[in-house]
Amino acid sequence: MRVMSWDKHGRLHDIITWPEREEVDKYIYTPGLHGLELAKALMDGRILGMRCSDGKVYVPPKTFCPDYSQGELVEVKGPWRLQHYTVVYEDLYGNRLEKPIVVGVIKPDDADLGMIHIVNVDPSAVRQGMTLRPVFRPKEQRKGTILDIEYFEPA
Amino acid sequence: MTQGRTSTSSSTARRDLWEGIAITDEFAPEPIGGALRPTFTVPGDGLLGVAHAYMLIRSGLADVVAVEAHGKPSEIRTLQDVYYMAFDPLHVRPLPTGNPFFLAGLDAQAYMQRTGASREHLALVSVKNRSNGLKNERAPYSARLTVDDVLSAPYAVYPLTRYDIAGFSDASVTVVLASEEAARRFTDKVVWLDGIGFSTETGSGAVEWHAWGRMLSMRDAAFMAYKLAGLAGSPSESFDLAEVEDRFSFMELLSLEELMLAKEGEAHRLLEQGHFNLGGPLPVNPSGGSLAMGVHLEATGLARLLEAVLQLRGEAGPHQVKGARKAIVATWRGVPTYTSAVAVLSAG
Amino acid sequence: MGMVTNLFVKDRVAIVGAGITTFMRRALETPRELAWEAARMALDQAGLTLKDVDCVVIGSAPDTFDGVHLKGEYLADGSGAIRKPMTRVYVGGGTGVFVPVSAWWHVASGLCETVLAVGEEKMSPAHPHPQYVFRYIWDPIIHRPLEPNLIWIFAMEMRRYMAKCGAKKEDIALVSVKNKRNALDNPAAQVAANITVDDVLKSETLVWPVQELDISPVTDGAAALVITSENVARQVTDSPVWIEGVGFTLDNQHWENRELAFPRYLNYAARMAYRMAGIERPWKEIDVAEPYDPFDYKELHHIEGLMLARPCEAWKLLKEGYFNRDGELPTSPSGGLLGVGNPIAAAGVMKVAELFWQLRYEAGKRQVKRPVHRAVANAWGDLMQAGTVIVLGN
Amino acid sequence: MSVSKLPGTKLSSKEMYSLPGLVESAPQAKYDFSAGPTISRFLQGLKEGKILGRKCPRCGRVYVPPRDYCEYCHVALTNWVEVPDTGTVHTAVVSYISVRRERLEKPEVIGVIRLDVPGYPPNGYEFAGLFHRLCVPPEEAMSDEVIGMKVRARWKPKEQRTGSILDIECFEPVR
Repeated sequence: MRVMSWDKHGRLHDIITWPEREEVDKYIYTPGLHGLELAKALMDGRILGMRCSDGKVYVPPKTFCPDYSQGELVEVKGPWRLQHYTVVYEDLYGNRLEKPIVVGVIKPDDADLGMIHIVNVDPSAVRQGMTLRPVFRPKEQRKGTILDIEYFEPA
Repeated sequence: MTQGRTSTSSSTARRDLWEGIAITDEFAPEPIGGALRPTFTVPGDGLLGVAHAYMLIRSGLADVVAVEAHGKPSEIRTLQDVYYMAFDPLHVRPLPTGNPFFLAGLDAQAYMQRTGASREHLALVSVKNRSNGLKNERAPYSARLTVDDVLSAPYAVYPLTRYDIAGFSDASVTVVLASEEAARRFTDKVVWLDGIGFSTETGSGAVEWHAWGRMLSMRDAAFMAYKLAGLAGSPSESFDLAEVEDRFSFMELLSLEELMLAKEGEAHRLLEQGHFNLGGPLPVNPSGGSLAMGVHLEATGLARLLEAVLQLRGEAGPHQVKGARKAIVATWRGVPTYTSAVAVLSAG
Repeated sequence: MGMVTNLFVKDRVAIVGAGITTFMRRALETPRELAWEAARMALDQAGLTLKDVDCVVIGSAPDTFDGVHLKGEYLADGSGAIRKPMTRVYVGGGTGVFVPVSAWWHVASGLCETVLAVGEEKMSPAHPHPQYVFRYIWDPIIHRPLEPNLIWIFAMEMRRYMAKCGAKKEDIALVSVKNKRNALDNPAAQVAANITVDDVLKSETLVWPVQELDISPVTDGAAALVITSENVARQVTDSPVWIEGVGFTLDNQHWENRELAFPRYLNYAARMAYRMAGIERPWKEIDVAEPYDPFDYKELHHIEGLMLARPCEAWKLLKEGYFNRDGELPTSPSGGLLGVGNPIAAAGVMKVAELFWQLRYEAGKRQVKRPVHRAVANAWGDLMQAGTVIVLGN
Repeated sequence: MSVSKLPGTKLSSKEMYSLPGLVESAPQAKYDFSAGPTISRFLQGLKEGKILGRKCPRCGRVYVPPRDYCEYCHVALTNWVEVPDTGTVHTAVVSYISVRRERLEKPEVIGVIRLDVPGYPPNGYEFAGLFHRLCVPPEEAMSDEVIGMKVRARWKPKEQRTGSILDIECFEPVR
């Protein structure tokens, strides 16, 4: 087989490496059109979805639908069910986490597609389809972001 | 390069934050002789660059196109943070999920729940590919593994152990495409690009719209590529080998089903019967795939393409598939995207 | 460039719709919502819906503005790419014009009949200031240690143009005056204004010879085009605008090794596009142009690169009103980046959208006085190295 | 265009920062850039007080900064050449702002220096050169005389040189 160019012949002499970081100090993301209404609802302990012209309700609301029409905001009350889940034991570099993290796709009965969030449950007790409820942070700690919901827990 | 209508163009596949340079296409032309020529960047897997080359040639804008893709993950000290930078900043990135590959965990669990594939089947994929890699000099993660090794390992991201997740490696791959007339001038060992397809299921800002446990983007890309290649009948009989997505073990099985090379829920049974082994009816990832060669970020698709081209030229080496005439290549761009590309190749 | 006119391209490619958001310093919308707003307007204008779209091409410049890695994937659903072939293309600042250029071969290759070409940029998320992101465009090892500010490279190019062509700062400032005035008639404009040359010369000096009013602003915005094959175009509109020439060239990244007074890479791209469009004397055959103007001197620089005027002649013609909206060869009738705003990838698409409206006589108060048949737009990018050119005709 | 009101919701700075639902994120994107063999050798040369160029064996062009390949012959460059540290000013500007756009008390003069490297036509399009600081007072940098002025590299003392472009302090006029 003829020699491929990636065959290293001859060592590369001392290569200077250069520690560098590419960062802006920070990013500030605006919530967007539906996001602004969702933010107000979350501050109030409520969760919104959007109804699209295909009749489905999507959570969380994303301003426009897969068919490009503008979604109509609706409140979703649940009960919530764990559609899919995974349990994270290690980070990307292989370091073991102190406590495993359960992440789920969680859907309210009054919607067709669920949202992603953390499930506060022991990995051994996770069951597909189990009923959950959102646990909100105390009112004064809320900022209108997805973290106003601290996690979901078994109902 | 003859005069007349030959004009070259080249496209590279790269992404700023992989490179740590804000406008990374600035550094694209020089190494590939692209300076002062039509050169551009397709931020995506290298196979998407091949799709652009296909269009450049079919539209008559160019006769010869060089497509380069590279990945140097070894230079990224904060790879996990860079992955999270690709997540939806409002609804997903803020969540304390611990590892960006949780998305693959959700898909793996949904896939296994839908098809009945078990952890043993996922382990079989890792064992097959990591040992295939032993015959391939471009496979740093090749290893003699047993299913028990995998089953006894702890979960990294349920239901995946570290053996089920491909490591990272640095690589650069360049392929040169040419019109039929131009190709004849360069080589008598032409490999035809009979079909190319690419598709996106949903954006990374709406991962909630993704069909969990499926890879619809690969199915759509396959339809597009099969149509161009004129593959009317069932594709499963049409190929002598397949180099498909396996940066997570379950993805090889899911890819085979989305590519219609196995019926839905059948892939893991065929795997058990050795259908996809080297020497089997349809060798899958004879090169060892990403599980043995590693993930080279945006060059991963071109690595699959390279292995297929070498097979069709009879130059693959110890893992050569005897008499290989037709091959399929499929790649997914990885977490948190739902974008795939498919190429159909045949020996000239 | 070894490329003869594509006589055998049986099917011509047309633009049939254009859409644009207002250009803003800070937008409430997320990047994908901006892309959706512009793309939806383009489809409405073309009388089409998302179901009619086969392929999507997205243009967005550095990820480090919006603050989202793999930004093409993040903009996918906003750009209509759900369950569709989609790629993002990227040539730095040249991306805006490159989006319709790439959409051309999506159609001309026969792969797609109807393409949604979307340009988006949201620069306001980057803090402390979007301009800080440009710290990372330099060669990380032999340039970045000098702590260069982005404006340095433009100032060096402007100074070289002034030295080589004898243009004074007050001659160049006329471009800013012209474009900001043109922008008064553009509903999308962010920084339209009636200013004088003195206002420019009194504005804050950032990096001499570049002053505050020589520069286009930081902007959030999106723009989109619907590009189709000839037979779809015939069904959709009776005034399609044909893409008659495309050209693009990228020089190497060593800007410190070339004559900065003339953009040779842009000239190569222009020749490629003109050759394809069968144009031999652009200074005569082009009726209206949108040269890229992130800085005022750059419009002159690109007019010469596009061969709409001989090298070092542009600033003299500018003085005579040759490039005004009622002049011999109107340039940047839209108001340009200096007047409408500079959301990088969307800025180039905005310029092509402007020529689309001009060639259909739909530009309203911005409509140039003379009859128009052939138009050219260019975008520029990277380290003085990317030139992208598109030639349109009605 | 025939649309009266374009889409898009403008925010003032105050309005934006007072929105509920704002999300902040400080990205960690750290890299170890490898300078690669060519630039590493170039930096090594700077440490020794020399500006190294690379010569193409086929067309003879000397590239500064050095490259791996000749762009015209697409041949791997092999031999290194020490080039003079003298040249002429191609362009020069005066900066009053820092990289973070803050006002500088003392303006900085920077520019491109066309090095005296043989083989390039005098006012040809391409030349060997460096982007660097100029030790020239701001007023002189703004005068027409600076373009084409003869300059020479002012090297830092040997013990302060670390193998970086900053080993050259600036290019100063040859009076």
